[in-house]
Amino acid sequence: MFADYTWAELGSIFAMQGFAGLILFSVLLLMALGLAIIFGQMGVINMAHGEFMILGAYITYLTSNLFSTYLPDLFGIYFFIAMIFAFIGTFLLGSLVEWTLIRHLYKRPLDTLLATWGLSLILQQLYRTVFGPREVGVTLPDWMMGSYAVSDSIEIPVNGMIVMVITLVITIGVFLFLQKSRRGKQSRAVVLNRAMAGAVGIDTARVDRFTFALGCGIAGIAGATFTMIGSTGPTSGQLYIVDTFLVVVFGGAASLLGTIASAFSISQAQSIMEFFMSGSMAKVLTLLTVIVILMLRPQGLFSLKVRR
Amino acid sequence: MKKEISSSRLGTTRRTLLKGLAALPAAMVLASSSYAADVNTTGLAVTDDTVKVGILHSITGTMAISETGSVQAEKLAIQQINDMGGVLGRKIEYIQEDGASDWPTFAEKSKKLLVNDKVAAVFGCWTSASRKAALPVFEQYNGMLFYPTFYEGLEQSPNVIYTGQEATQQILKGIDWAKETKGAKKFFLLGSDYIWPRTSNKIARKHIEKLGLKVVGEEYYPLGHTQFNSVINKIKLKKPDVIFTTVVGGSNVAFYKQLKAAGIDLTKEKPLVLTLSVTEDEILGIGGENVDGLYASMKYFQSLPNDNNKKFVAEFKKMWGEKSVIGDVTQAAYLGPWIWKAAVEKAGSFDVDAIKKTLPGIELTTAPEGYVKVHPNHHLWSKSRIGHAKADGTFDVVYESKDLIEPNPFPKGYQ
Amino acid sequence: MLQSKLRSLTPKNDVISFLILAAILLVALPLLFDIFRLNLIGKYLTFAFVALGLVLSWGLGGILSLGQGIFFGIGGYAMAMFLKLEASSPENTKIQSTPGIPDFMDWNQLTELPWFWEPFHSLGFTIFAIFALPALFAYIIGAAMFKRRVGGVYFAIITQAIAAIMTILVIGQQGYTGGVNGITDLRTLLGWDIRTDSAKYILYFVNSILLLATLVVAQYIRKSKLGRLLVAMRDSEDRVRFSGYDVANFKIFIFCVAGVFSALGGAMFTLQVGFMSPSLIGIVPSIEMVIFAAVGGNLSIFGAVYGALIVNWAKTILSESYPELWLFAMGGLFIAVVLAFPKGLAGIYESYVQPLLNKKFKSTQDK
Amino acid sequence: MYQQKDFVLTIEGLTVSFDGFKAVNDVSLYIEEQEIRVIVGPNGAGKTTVLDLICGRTKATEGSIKFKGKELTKLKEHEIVHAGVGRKFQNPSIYEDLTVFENLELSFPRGKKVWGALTFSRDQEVIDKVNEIASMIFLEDKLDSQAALLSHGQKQWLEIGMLLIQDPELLMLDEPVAGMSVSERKQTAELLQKITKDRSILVIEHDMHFVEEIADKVTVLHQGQVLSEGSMEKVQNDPKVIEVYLGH
Repeated sequence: MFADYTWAELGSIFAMQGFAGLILFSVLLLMALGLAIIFGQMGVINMAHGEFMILGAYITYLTSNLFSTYLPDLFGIYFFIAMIFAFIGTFLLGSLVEWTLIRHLYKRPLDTLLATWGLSLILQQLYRTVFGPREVGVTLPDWMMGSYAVSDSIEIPVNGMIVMVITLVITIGVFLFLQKSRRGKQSRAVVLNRAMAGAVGIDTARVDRFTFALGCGIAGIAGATFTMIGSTGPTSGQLYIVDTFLVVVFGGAASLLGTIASAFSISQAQSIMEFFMSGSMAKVLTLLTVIVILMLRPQGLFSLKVRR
Repeated sequence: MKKEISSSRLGTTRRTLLKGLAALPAAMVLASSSYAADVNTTGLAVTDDTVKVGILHSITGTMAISETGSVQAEKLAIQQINDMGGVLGRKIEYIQEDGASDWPTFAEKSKKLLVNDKVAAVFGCWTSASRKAALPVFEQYNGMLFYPTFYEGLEQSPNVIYTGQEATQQILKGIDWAKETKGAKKFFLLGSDYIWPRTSNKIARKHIEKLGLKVVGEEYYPLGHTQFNSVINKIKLKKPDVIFTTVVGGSNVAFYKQLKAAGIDLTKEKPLVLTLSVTEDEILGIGGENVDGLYASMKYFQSLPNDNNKKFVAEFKKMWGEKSVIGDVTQAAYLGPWIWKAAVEKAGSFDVDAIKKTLPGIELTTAPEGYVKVHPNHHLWSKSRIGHAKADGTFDVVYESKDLIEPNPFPKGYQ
Repeated sequence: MLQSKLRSLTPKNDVISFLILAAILLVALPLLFDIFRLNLIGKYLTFAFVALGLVLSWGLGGILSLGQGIFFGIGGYAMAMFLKLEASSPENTKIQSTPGIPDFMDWNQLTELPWFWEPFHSLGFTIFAIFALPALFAYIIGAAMFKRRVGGVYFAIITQAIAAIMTILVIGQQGYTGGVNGITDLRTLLGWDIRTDSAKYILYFVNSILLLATLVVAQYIRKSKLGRLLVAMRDSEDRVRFSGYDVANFKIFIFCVAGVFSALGGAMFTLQVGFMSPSLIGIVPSIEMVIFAAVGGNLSIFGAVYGALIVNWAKTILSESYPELWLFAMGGLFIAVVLAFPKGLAGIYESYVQPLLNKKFKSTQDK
Repeated sequence: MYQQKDFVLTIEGLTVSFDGFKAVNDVSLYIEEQEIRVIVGPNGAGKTTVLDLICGRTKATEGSIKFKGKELTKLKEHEIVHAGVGRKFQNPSIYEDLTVFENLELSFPRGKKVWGALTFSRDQEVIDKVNEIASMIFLEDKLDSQAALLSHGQKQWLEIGMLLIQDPELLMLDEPVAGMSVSERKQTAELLQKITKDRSILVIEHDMHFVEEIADKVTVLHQGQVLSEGSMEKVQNDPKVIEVYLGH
């Protein structure tokens, strides 16, 4: 298939394809980060994760309307403010959901699965009622939608760069938060030993709420980011859920490093296969490979071998 | 007794009943209207001043995005018909059911509309899958379905009127145009992975090869797929003159945004992107700025300059708001009630068997798309048009076939 | 907790519940409803097969599969393939370029029947396949997962992913499967037109009787030592293992049983509805099937049947009158069942209705 | 020095490491027929891990475990049970949702395969055996009550009873008297003496009085290694043991 091309052409195509793989990696990782916190740290299966993402996207949509109506001069940078709003909005909804629903269900992971599925149906219908059944078009500043020409034949999409940068920042943020900050240490302590954490004076209920809300907030940021590459509609969130869970599970639920490795290997596998076969088959083969590996190594890519 | 063994037996009892009830008030109603029993020998839900029809689309689920416009158009047509005095002097009352984007539900609701509600006609279905599911129900209970979507063809049921274009009507002229006007030689076919894109691309490929041109790639992605960077790279590698796309739904949003971000500026037409599946409706979700310069091949665009259309667009916006837009399917859905009205009035009867006889040859001169005519194969004669998308989300019509194109759902040589 | 449940269902009670259900399915519903509604009820009942399987695997065994649609699909497609071949006789399909193969294959340029379709010319093989294929598939999934002690949440997510893969595959391979449209326009079973009203009556009764038989099998399994073992595994899997049981084998077995039940439901679905499509095997229908069992009470065999009936009935009624409310109601139902009624209808029945009934029943018996 | 056939259980060079940490390091143990052996040691000494290794719950990194000449390290858990090893867990691990009768019945050595469990019937043999064991573990009048309702001590007995009904040749008990009252301890000690007639018993216990009462021989584990072994008296006077227990 490559006979008709010069080496230079091939080189630039492969460079761009490698970059496409990196973008996919960032997308998967960003989707999975919030879930990795909620599922990995708390053991809660949040099937409404996609709907939280879409809430972030809708908030971005509303913010863009706000700016184009009232602050047209600042439209070029509205996106970053929208991301903050998206985080706050989903964080608040996350706290509310934790308080009304999730906190009754710790230690019953399969029940959190059913309840959050119910929640996702309700949110979908809510979006449909508020924003209408159609997808909404989120207008982005022009500078974000262009591409940057590295050479004559290599063009790097700007939105892909932005996704990668946001993912990098959020990942480092989450990592530092969990490892360094007081809140993060508390949250890890609660995960490791709830009773003991409670005994040494950590308000476990508050830590739980904060952790869950944080996961939702990150989903909101992811949703805002994906307005650059995907669609925003009441049911768009459902598209993400299987991929997201597979990334987290494949990585070994409790390990942030695992999530990163897993997002990386899945994205590379998929984008390489997509290049050589049809998109549908690439998707099937990728999912299948992940499942087969999970069957051989159920604990995921990264997990500590521990004394049971 | 509630139990019904067969529809025909019920029909008889119902008819006698209706005759008796209808006799008195009927004498006092419009002189033009005939007795309910005379225009309705099969027990349809027709009284002396009303007739019931069904509207069957997805209000919920993933397809609600696409089907909303059709519902609005059908309601508008029904209201306009009622304002003009109805059909055979009877006001149309519609019963709306939700197909919920779930194909068995379409079959179930079709049966409900035909068997329980006894509607005289149903305007509905959108995806091929929903139509395929509902079709046996319409054939079994002898109902009449007006189906608005452009679709893959390969079907011809006496119980369906296809008001959208079948694949050859939409594709062949589009490719001819790309060759003649744009000098296109190499095509890249891209679609969502299901029957309509696959069939469309099959027809397109045959036609491209017949014209002595070349297909340099053919790719399918699962419905709802949102990552197109790899295929965009493949496209760059193959350097086609035309990307011929049949991607549908939310995937479109992702595709055009990523295409733009990858530096493929549609206005430069290198390559040119020709779609069968992006109407004004879809552009709302994609964002006009992302499809500026896109070409679409279909029979209707909101910007068609004729008077019928101007009036239609104005009334549609009056009913559903200034911001609403009208796509190809929406217009086709609007035709449904009008064609049905014309057929009923020509037959002087609501009976499905009667309108089956009068439907072929029915003409509408008032259609927003211009003149249309029902072919004996139950599809419409219609024109082929190419629209050129602008950043404001509307299309400029850059090409219009001189004559009406004959519908050909089983195209010889393209299968 | 479960104990009280096991106690309360003494054999006598079981027989009475069984007779009541049989009377409802075989007498009351056919008398109350016309064939249109009855056919719908028959459709709902096909989901009760799945729910029964889930009661065994999830309720008793603690194995939550979010991919039961896969098995429903296997059964449904097997039946649909047989019926489609019968509907595609060379006379019926003479306008095709290759007569004698299903229409969708012809549209996809297939010129001969794929090899794996061939055996489905035989009804005997089809029925065998409806039992054997889901069992085999469940065995493969189960053996891979349970032997390695994958369970709970992981199992749920992996089965869900498998359901997603199946859907993409079926849709993508449309020349062989009918794609997104599914296999439609099924007409006759060994020459007997299944679309007529009388056939629908007969199919409804066949379906109900098959369901009752399945229910008896489920009840037998539950009452057997194997049923008690499953409960024991949920309490303390290690204890069971160190009492000399190969835990994985028992889980595989019950997962296979649940799979076969679902496939039966799928086959009956195809017969009654007249087509099969990928929209019934994906993630969403699979989760809905779980909710049928949850609403009925995931420990209650009878609850499964009532749960499937009631949720579907509510869905139909609500979506006829208030389409916008339907998702709110369904979502609320999920949350309510989990938060307020973890034992579902069966729990409500046990705590409120049964005491009342017991009283009444005694007084009538006294007369 | 030792003749292998004299021993029911022969453990040699047993080592297991978790990510480099050696929880059990080169442990050798020899247990005779009808012996009651008690393993003692401070927390984290690897006592429970040794039991886990024997019954197959954890796989050994190195070393061998021979039971009546059969290598156990390669067998699966249920195969080890069938070979004749029974194990009680630290926290009483019983089926709370089932009755005492059903708890015992499930351990009855018949119908252990899927098909057997499906066709299992509660015949007189089962009932007799369950009654016999129930009276042995002081629960004969609790047969119909739900296991969740038993006291902590009774749950411990029930779990021992569930092992007895399998009639194992080696019985491993992890802290059998934890949470028991004084009188219950006494009864348990009697019970152990009674059942050792047909089998060997390996016990982990912290309660030194109880250990003194039942042990034929004591093994002291410390940081995954055998620190001392012998009669209770000998071990108690071993300066290394005193150092570990009292030194800090």
